Amino acid sequence: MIASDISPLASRLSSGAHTRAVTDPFHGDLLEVSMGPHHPSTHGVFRMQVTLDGETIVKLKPVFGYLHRNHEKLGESTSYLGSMPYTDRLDYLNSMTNNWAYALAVEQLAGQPVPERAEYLRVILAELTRLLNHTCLAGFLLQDCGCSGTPLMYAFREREKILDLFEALSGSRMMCNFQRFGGCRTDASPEWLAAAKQLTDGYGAFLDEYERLITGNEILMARTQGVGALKPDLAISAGITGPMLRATGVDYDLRKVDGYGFYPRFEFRVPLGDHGDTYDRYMIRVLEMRESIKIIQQAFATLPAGPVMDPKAKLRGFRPKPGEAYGRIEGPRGEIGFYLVSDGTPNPYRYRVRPPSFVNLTLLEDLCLGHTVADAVIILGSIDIVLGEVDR
Amino acid sequence: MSDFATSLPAGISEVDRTELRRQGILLTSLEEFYNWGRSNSVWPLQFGLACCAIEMIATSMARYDIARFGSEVFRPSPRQADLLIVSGTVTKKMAPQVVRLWNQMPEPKYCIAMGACAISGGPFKQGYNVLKGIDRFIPVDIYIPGCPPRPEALLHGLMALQEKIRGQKLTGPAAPRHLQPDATCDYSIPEFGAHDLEPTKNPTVFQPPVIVRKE
Amino acid sequence: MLGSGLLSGLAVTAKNLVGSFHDPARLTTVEYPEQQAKLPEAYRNFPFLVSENATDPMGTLRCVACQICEKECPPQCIYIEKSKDKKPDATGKLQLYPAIFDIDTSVCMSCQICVEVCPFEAIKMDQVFAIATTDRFDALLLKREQLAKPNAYYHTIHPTEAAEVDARLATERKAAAEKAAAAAAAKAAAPKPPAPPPAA
Amino acid sequence: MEPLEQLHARLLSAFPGAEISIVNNPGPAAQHSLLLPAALAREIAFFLRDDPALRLDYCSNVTGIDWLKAGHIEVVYHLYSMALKHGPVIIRLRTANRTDAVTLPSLTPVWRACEFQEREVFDLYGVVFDGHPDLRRILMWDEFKDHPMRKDYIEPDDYEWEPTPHGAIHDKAKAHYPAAVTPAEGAAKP
Repeated sequence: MIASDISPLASRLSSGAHTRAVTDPFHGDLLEVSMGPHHPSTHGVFRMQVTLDGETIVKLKPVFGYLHRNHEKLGESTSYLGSMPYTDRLDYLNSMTNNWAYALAVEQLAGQPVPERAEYLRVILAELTRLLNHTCLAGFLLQDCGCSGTPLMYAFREREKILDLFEALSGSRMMCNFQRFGGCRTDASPEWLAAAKQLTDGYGAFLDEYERLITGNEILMARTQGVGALKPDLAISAGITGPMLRATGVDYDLRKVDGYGFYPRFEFRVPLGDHGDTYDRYMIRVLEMRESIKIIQQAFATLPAGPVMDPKAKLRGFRPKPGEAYGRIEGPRGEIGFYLVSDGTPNPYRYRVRPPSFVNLTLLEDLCLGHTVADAVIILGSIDIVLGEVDR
Repeated sequence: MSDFATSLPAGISEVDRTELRRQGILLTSLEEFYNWGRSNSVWPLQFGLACCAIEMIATSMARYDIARFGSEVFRPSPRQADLLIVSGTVTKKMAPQVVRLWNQMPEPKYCIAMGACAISGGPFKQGYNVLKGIDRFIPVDIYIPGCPPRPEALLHGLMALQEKIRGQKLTGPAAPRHLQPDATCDYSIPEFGAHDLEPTKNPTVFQPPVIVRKE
Repeated sequence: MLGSGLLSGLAVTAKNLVGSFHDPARLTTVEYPEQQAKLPEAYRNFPFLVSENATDPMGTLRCVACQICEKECPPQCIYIEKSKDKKPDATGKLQLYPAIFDIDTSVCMSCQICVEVCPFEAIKMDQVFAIATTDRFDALLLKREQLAKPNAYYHTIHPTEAAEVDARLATERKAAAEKAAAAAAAKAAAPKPPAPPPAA
Repeated sequence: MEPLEQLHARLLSAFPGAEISIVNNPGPAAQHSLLLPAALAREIAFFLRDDPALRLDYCSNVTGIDWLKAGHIEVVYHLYSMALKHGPVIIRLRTANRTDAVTLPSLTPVWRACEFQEREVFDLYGVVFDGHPDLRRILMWDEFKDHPMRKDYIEPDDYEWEPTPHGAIHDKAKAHYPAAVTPAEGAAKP
């Protein structure tokens, strides 16, 4: 104890005053914090302008645009085919589903049929993508909870196996550029199918192990249960889609509703949550992965032979008639849609992406209000955004 | 630092030195020792921009294991980092922040432009909000082309950077920035303008050669 | 019981830790550069130009400078200038050739669209990836000479695909030769065309 | 779901005198849409949301389209029903011109999903949404003046290094060629 501390105390003691008034000059003031765009837990270059009372969030404004790569403008200046590789880079974890959504929109625009085998391949690849995305999401979510390393390492170990499959089929690990208007670019070889089947059959065992690692973990439950709870009617009004919507209990899965591809031929359930909180959002994804495994196994069992490309499909000189089309599929993060307006030229007149994670962010502030900063990080992690898609 | 430290002991050829090293006798110069230490502890900034960041994460995971190169310590703060891996598209809205992060890093510092977007804007270079290469504002040491580069390609780029660090002279005009008393480590940060960044490039850093194409 | 979830999680990590010493499924590290996992045949990274033989790569390029890839390339990273003269191709037919063929690998996104649209099987995807460099402007702008690689190299990286391409080209050339022979027979009396100029 | 013609007739009876018309989509997708008058758009949107036969509670997609030749900007909303699982009903709003009369009513009070998407249309197309709770630029920075998704937007010039130009980019890159070098003699030799 230093002398300057003693003397006031001594003087107070001598004057008989044993308590002193607490005068905290910062009490009641709000603190403005800018989280991001360089922040380890914002999943890229996302920024949140947070106003804090102590540690509690009283206001949160998301700031976008740090990865605004002018995707839509470029889509208007390249041909229909030329935009396909760009869709890989929208949601760069799930290029296969982006490809499919774009191919679906163009096929609707041009009235282009797709052979049966190609539709089966698309289902298989989309569900593999869902496995990949949800596995990574669980890893990143745990990373955000402060569990640095281990779950993400396990997730990426499995991701590499799926990426090996994608690479063997399409030639690239992440940027597959695999779907074409009227089918798929190449056919899957029997060896590839055998490898994919082997991976799918073993994936359940990995999920069991992964769930033993985290699902029952008391710390995870304490951190996520009741955090960021979302009401179904608000979720519908805000256009939330994907696992985040189904965690609130709303039964809306485009694989069932639109029945695109050959999904009506497969038997699977749509898992629903009750609370709409962060833990439900995590569990929905784990359950969806188990359903995805079932879908892939059914698709392998009934995969028909035949071509993977419609013989009338055109690669070059593709000019759809004037008109417009909105095509959407259930991506791993929600409804990914493409809205195309054709004026009869080789380039689309308007090329619009309906990004699921951008719209899902609408309710970020509502979810975070009243929670602490540390919870905001987890809530953001459970919404599952990819900035390439948010900002385009 | 005087000359004897930066040159090999006189009279010993490179062949002899390799032979001696094989026998377990290590002959080294201070320069080599210093660079050896620096090159094997390059700590990158934990800074992901876009698609390439996922491959950067994959590089630090079990399959590729960047820890074998002493670079697994991804620091969240620029104050503790030696290496800025620009992993993805730098948009004009993000460019001032990237330059600011670079300025906040202490010397000696290095920059790797990973992927087509960071080098030149890549496939998105015709976009109105895309910076056509981060080297318009900060000096880049290693360029790794690819979209995105495989994790092995990032490791190869990292090895190229280590090679570059090992070859740096500690004295003379070719010495790295942090050993030159007059060198600046502050680079001008662009401002947001009404139509574009202002300025659009840093002419002291970005000097492209003239290439003329006929019609 | 409180804590059972934690304990079961710890059991998983312990199993992985022990497994990483003996179980190849849990020890997945590939020690690049000493080891390199085999690249799949389909792997693609940057295009190259196919030439028929290795001794004269510039003289035997399959490319006829039709500029379709230049137009279709989404990020527009190909630059071609047609030659002013013509040279005989592999079948002896006079063709234009690219006087300049540059690919900016600092822009290329390896999307393979140039390969798909090429009607002459002249541009194919390469598999090199270890090309980190310190020089952006010259080293990453690949010229015709750097892009040309012989057909034999194509066979080593994409064997199945290359065999298909060769078979297709052989039938096409055979058909063309037969057609030319038929035309020559029909016009046997017609004067012969001038001899092709020597290869530049 | 009821056919669009029937919905159109029902809307006309619910909003007598309103200029609601069907915009035909000639393409194979045949997703026809309804053109709504801007003044009544929000009331009609509430009707579409709350009508028991429609219950279009989910606004999926908001798009701006710049029709340069026709001289207006269009905002397109894709509506679906999560409750009844049908859709889409596509509604369009048009601005009077492209320069000063660019105000449209915001549909954010009807569907919260429009909040960010309308901000994006404001940022990239310059359509001002009346009644939007937080109408600021969303993707570009605040100091930015242009609306880059418009068809007549002029991009900033940064074409110093264009080794592979052709077409319009070549024309832009030419501005950076040194004046002393004429294109013929300066052409890079292979």
